[in-house]
Amino acid sequence: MINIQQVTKKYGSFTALEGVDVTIDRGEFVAILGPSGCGKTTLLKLLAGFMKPTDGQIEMDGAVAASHRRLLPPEKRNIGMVFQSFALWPHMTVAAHVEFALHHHTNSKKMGKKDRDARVKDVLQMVGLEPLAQRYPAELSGGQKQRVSLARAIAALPNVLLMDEPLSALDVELRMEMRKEIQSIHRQTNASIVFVTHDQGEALAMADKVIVMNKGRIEQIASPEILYTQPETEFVAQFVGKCNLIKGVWKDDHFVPEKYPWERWGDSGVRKTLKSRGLYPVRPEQWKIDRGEGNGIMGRILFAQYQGKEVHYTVQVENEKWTVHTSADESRLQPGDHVTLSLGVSNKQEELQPAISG
Amino acid sequence: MINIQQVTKKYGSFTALEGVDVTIDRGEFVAILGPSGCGKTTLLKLLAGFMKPTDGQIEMDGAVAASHRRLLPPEKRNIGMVFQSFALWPHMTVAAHVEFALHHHTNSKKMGKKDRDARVKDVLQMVGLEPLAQRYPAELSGGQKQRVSLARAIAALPNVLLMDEPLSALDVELRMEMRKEIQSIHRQTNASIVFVTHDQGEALAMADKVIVMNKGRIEQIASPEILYTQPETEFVAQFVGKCNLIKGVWKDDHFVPEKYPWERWGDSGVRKTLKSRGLYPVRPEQWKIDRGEGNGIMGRILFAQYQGKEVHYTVQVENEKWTVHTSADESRLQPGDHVTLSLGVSNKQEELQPAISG
Amino acid sequence: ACSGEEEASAGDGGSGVTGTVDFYTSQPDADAQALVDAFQEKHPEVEVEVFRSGTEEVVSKIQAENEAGDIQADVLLVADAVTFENFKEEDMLLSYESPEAEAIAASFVDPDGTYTGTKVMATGIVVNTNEVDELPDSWNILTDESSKGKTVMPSPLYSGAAAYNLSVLTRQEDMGWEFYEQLKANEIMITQGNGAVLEGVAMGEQSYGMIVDYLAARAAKEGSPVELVYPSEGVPVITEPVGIMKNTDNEEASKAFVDFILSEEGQKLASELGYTPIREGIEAPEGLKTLDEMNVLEAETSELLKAREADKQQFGEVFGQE
Amino acid sequence: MITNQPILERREKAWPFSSVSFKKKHVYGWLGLLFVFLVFMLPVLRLVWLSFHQEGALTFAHYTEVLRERSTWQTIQHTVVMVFGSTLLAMLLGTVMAWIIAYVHVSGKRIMQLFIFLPFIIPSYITTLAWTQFFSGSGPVTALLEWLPGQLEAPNLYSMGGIIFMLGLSHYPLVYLFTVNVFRKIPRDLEEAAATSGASRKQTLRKLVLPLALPGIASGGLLAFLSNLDNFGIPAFLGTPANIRVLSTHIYEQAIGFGPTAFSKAAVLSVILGTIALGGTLIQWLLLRKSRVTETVTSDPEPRFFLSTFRKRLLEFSIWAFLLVTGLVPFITMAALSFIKAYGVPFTLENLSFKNYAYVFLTDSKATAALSNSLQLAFVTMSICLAAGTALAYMRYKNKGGMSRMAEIFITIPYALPGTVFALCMIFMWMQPVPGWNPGIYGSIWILFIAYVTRFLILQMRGSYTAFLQIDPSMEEAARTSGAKGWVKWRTILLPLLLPGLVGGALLVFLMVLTELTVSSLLWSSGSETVGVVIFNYEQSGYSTYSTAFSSVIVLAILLGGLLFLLFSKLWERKVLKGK
Ligand SMILES: Nc1ncnc2c1ncn2[C@@H]1O[C@H](COP(=O)(O)OP(=O)(O)OP(=O)(O)O)[C@@H](O)[C@H]1O
Ligand SMILES: Nc1ncnc2c1ncn2[C@@H]1O[C@H](COP(=O)(O)OP(=O)(O)OP(=O)(O)O)[C@@H](O)[C@H]1O
Ligand SMILES: [Mg+2]
Ligand SMILES: [Mg+2]
Repeated sequence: MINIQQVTKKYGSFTALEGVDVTIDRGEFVAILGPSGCGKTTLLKLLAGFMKPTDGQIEMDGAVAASHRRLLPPEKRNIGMVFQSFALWPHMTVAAHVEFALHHHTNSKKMGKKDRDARVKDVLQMVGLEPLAQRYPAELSGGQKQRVSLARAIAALPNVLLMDEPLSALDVELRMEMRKEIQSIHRQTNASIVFVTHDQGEALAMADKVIVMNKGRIEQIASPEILYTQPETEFVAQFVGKCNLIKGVWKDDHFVPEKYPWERWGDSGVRKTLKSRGLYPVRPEQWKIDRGEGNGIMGRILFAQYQGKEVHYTVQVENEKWTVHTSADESRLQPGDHVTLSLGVSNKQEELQPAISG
Repeated sequence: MINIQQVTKKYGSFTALEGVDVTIDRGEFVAILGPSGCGKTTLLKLLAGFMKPTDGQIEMDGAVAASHRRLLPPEKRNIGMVFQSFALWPHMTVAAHVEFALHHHTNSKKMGKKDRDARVKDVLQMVGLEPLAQRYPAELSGGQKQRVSLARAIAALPNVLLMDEPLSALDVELRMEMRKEIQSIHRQTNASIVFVTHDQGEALAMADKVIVMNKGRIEQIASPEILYTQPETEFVAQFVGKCNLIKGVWKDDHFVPEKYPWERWGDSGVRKTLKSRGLYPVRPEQWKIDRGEGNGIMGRILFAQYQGKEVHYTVQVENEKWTVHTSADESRLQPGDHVTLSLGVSNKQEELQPAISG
Repeated sequence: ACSGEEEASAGDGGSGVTGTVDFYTSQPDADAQALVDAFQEKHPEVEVEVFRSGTEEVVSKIQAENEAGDIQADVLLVADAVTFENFKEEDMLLSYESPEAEAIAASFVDPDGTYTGTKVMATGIVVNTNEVDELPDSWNILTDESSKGKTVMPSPLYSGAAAYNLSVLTRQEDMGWEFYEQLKANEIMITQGNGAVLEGVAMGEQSYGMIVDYLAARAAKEGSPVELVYPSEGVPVITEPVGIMKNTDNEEASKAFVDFILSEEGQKLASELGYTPIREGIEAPEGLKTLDEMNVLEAETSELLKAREADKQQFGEVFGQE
Repeated sequence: MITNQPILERREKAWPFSSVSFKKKHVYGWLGLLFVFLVFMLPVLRLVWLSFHQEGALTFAHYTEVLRERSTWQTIQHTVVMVFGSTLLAMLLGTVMAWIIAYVHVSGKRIMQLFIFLPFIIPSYITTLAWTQFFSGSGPVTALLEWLPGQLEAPNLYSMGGIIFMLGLSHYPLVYLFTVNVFRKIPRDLEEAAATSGASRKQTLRKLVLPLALPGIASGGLLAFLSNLDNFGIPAFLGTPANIRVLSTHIYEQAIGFGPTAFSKAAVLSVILGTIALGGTLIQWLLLRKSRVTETVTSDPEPRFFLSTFRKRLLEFSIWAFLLVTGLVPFITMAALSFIKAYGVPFTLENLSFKNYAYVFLTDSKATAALSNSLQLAFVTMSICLAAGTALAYMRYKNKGGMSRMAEIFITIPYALPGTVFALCMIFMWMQPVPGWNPGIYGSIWILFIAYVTRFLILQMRGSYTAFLQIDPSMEEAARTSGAKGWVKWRTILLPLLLPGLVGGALLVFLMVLTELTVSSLLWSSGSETVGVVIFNYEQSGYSTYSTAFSSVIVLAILLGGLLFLLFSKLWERKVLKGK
């Protein structure tokens, strides 16, 4: 179990982390999600033991592993790490990287030569690098390098696996593959995994628990579903669900948008924090969009992005920009088109639910 | 206009590109899409002029820019480039990076000091780095670095903008923002943009034309919609649309799956190449999935990944694994559940279309 | 001297002296080695440890050892008497009147017995025989218009012997400081040491050089196109004296060593090695004059010691820094 | 992908005594500093103390006396001009050479690299001799100039210009050695980024490549600076005739003076010289303060600059001409002298003989003994320095605090002092390390080991430090998260990455010890004579033909060693880096 207590980290006068509190249980799969520069890598480095926190402390298995005065070095922590910058050793082949970790990691030190070779082969196969086993890092593409970094980290089956955007350089196909590998490693070894990502799809898909960070602070810690459907803060609503936050007034169990007082929207599990600020989160796919002016909220298409099965529109509504996702099968709109928005079917369903369940 | 003719590039004995032919028109926005290690970066480097092709030639504006004997150096090509590895200069601040490009690039050489400063400010604001203008690269997070690389490349408004996964380290929010910036730069300057990515969503959303590569060869060049709906090869079908390729027999305008001969599937625009190989591509969202055994194709859930508004299932059907996407609103299935698959509604619509239009 | 514990037990060896002697010298290595070998043949029980370096280095080393608290040297043999005067003044030398010194001219023996000359080294003129047909016989050739820019001398700032010569020559009535001023005017080249003077003249870079005699004679013997001239006005002479340090821890052996150097046998060895012996009645080697054949220029040693710093300073001024 | 010093500064907190409590860490730090102080500074402090000391009392009298003399100021002025001039020249030559070797596509680089070291390993008196002959009235330059139209005169080497020229030529290999690897490690894509930004090759060089190579240039420059400052041979040889005195020669003149104040005066001058050395170190720090270094990719031996065939040939020709003139000509001069029977005889067949060689290697037992002594000394000193210097460099790299800077200054000073003065300091210190107790170090070969390590450690430390600056901290972090600690981490990750840089420093230490002269000439004792001592003694007794024979053999041996080293490094690249 890892216990991060009130950890603050400053770089000079810049505060990269502030008062972070997290508990990671043994075997838990935790994703750290947040925008660029929010302190994800910093938190991971503190977990790895590369630096001391400026304040607060980190406990591992009951003992203090780091405070501003003492630090348990990384090699004593039984961890594995995938680096955002890969950190490959230029003088070693792909196979040697994996072999190295097996050779030195506490978990696999006593492995025989033969077992080790077999394991190297297994791991490389798992990440699809077997044919490149004898290449040097300089001869690899970006994604291949990332997979070497991954293979090295998982080889020895460490108790805690720290991953700093381990899939960012991979294509979707391969990323799916790797996600599954990581999940099955997780199941096999019961290691705690801390997985840094800026891709909320990844976080939602893989983790037991997602930590959403912003500007060095934690915004919300919750399971993926809660996070997506019941964001606690405006930031989470926007970042995770890409919600449009509509201003208005909460009356009992329903919401009246400020500018469209004729509408009545039901409570789909909106959290108190948002309610108290008079906000209603609408996810892009909850909108129904109709061409032309009609009965509802009127706006104009600003951008349209084709996404294969969906089209993403940015709609200018008075002086705000809302995001709307529609299926690609529906008739296509062009920038400049006038449209009418209303809360779509899936929302209407939800509109009913609370009335029944709550 | 850029004309790539039969270009081959070898690293030692390894062929990274083979017989590549591409034409890029002035002002065109081209995306290069492909899995890790397929040669995207290599192609971009050839376009930039960092190395000579092993064979074939590259013409730019009618003149030979590169062949295996001559090479127009990058600084004479009026280009801008975003590097996959960022390639920031450790001894320069963020602002100095942008300033450097403005100072030296042919397009902005003669800019006065004042204009230049204003432009630096503009560009940094555009990528959201203004507050970090005086930082050095070592003091930036991964995503911030990538934005510096982007700012530097676009600052001088080059004629050709080469981007090697310029958004891979950014969170979705910021990525959307940046996509819009790049698109608006594209509109403003009418620069040709070559955009390398491994994210098909990005390629489909932004490009006029997508080049799909695999193992150093070009698989298909087409507009996003054609690519998605009418893949030319198995690889494209799988990589771009994540299609499940079902084996069977084409009879006139419909398809009979080999193992489910009672089914009849209409032609939704399947290309000849696939038809001739007896394949029918089914995209994950085209499946309808029902709990329990029923009337259709039977299988068992292997993995389930929650994705917010969707859930992605991997379904074991006999000895194949198929991918199925469903809305998160539908009732949730667990790994191990037995299910029945059938071609869903959206497919049925398409089933009709060819009958009308074709 | 480190192993001096044995020194007291002057006993069972054939000659009666034992132990180790630390011998600090500025003689050429080979010469010092020959001397030590010959001595050890006679006194096999005595171990002589040689430290050889330039006079200046040897002096500095002893000074530094003194500063650090313990002088290691037992016997000292360096270029000139002035150096010994200095040590004598600091009361670092042992007074020992060697029985062998009787055969040596009194002017080369310190009246207090702290040091005794061991050989005679005159400074003369070396001439390149390829460049010069007519051998000069006077110091004046160095100041003569005809040799302008073709002369060379060692620097008194680096070489103790040259400093001695400087002091002696400037104290001669018909030479004095004008002589050096004229040398300067005649664009004389100044090198670090005598070796470089020989090289310069032998290679023909210069035609005349002020040089210690044995170097020139030896080079001539080996075939270099040079010849040594003893100017008729007289030559300054240094004697490479030998002395014993006061805090020696092997007095017996040190004395035996000094005796040997001054003995007939030791002096013959010096002659064989190519030096003019200081002991009367022993032949000078080929090409060199014996003591009585040369006209020695002299000056009061104790006065030279006091004047040396001032002389060097004045030399510096005459040849002024650029 | 980039790192810099501030980032290290932050990680330092964890290092090097990470698992020890805060207080203890400080204790260890202070103990280490104390040790460095005792070994490196204390000997020098004895000297400083002398400068304040007269007849048992503290006094500034020596300072006032020395500083009142006009000649002191003139000497200081000369010294400053000489040192800065020659350091600039060395930096220019070293950087240009390193850039060409690292970047430009020319053939025969490996052999060139070997020849670059020649001026450094040939004893400087030989080089000077060769050059003075080269430029003398009867030399080839004059002949050439006479043949050319116009009233051209050969430049006079016996001048400040000559001294600067000779020092620059002798010490540019230092700058080269430290810079060439740094050039090779500049990631190619940084330059590509500049090119796509529209910068021309020249602009890229000026604004990107040179600033990034600064750690190497500054390190090498500092060593060249110190070497120029303490050099005695060249200013003595060339300055004496021209009456130019610089601190190193002036100190020598003072130290050999008699009278009770001679040492004190020399001490005062040494303190002044030490101050100038500190100034150089400060300038270097200032230069490095702003520099930021790139992450290691491995060093990239592939050329990045291709020339047309004609230009390539022209460049190769010029480089070889330069290398031959600076390296081979002195070597041939020396070798030629060594075969001649006597000075001044014409260089004809009947005047040639092996007599000098026969004497040196057959008759005189000292020479071979000295060779074996020096080799031993060089190997052992090199090994000690390699370990200690790298350890110190590591601490300096991990811990940018005042303490490590202090330590750096302490170990710099012994290298900056003129050899004679330094040797005196060693006597002060080691004859009786504790007053009244003489452990017999002085008077045995041990004093030479100690002296060499004390004097040359800085060379290794700079070399190792420059190598460390080229390594991204994540390399080490990755090793540690993989479970590698302590020695394993060093052996498997750090050392292989550092190797080229370490070898450079070690090579320098080895060569320096092998040919060391001034320190040894005061500290050797019978049985521990070194190569330098033997050469010095031959030289002083007027047997320069012997010394040329001996030196020729040594230089040849070093060249052969160099060839072996080339082979080794080729193998290393093949094996470890797969010779891309
Ligand atoms: N050495 C440093 N000095 C000063 N500021 C720093 C330093 N390193 C990081 N920062 C700042 O700390 C903040 C957090 O950095 P961190 O690397 O943890 O971000 P991140 O969440 O990993 O972002 P990304 O997704 O872009 O990698 C950033 O704003 C960054 O600019
Ligand atoms: N210097 C090199 N030597 C040998 N092989 C190389 C070298 N550089 C790249 N390769 C190989 O060439 C292939 C194409 O590399 P490239 O960098 O173009 O891939 P990419 O499409 O950009 O991949 P990614 O999305 O992972 O960055 C890869 O298989 C890679 O291993
Ligand atoms: Mg990060
Ligand atoms: Mg790539």
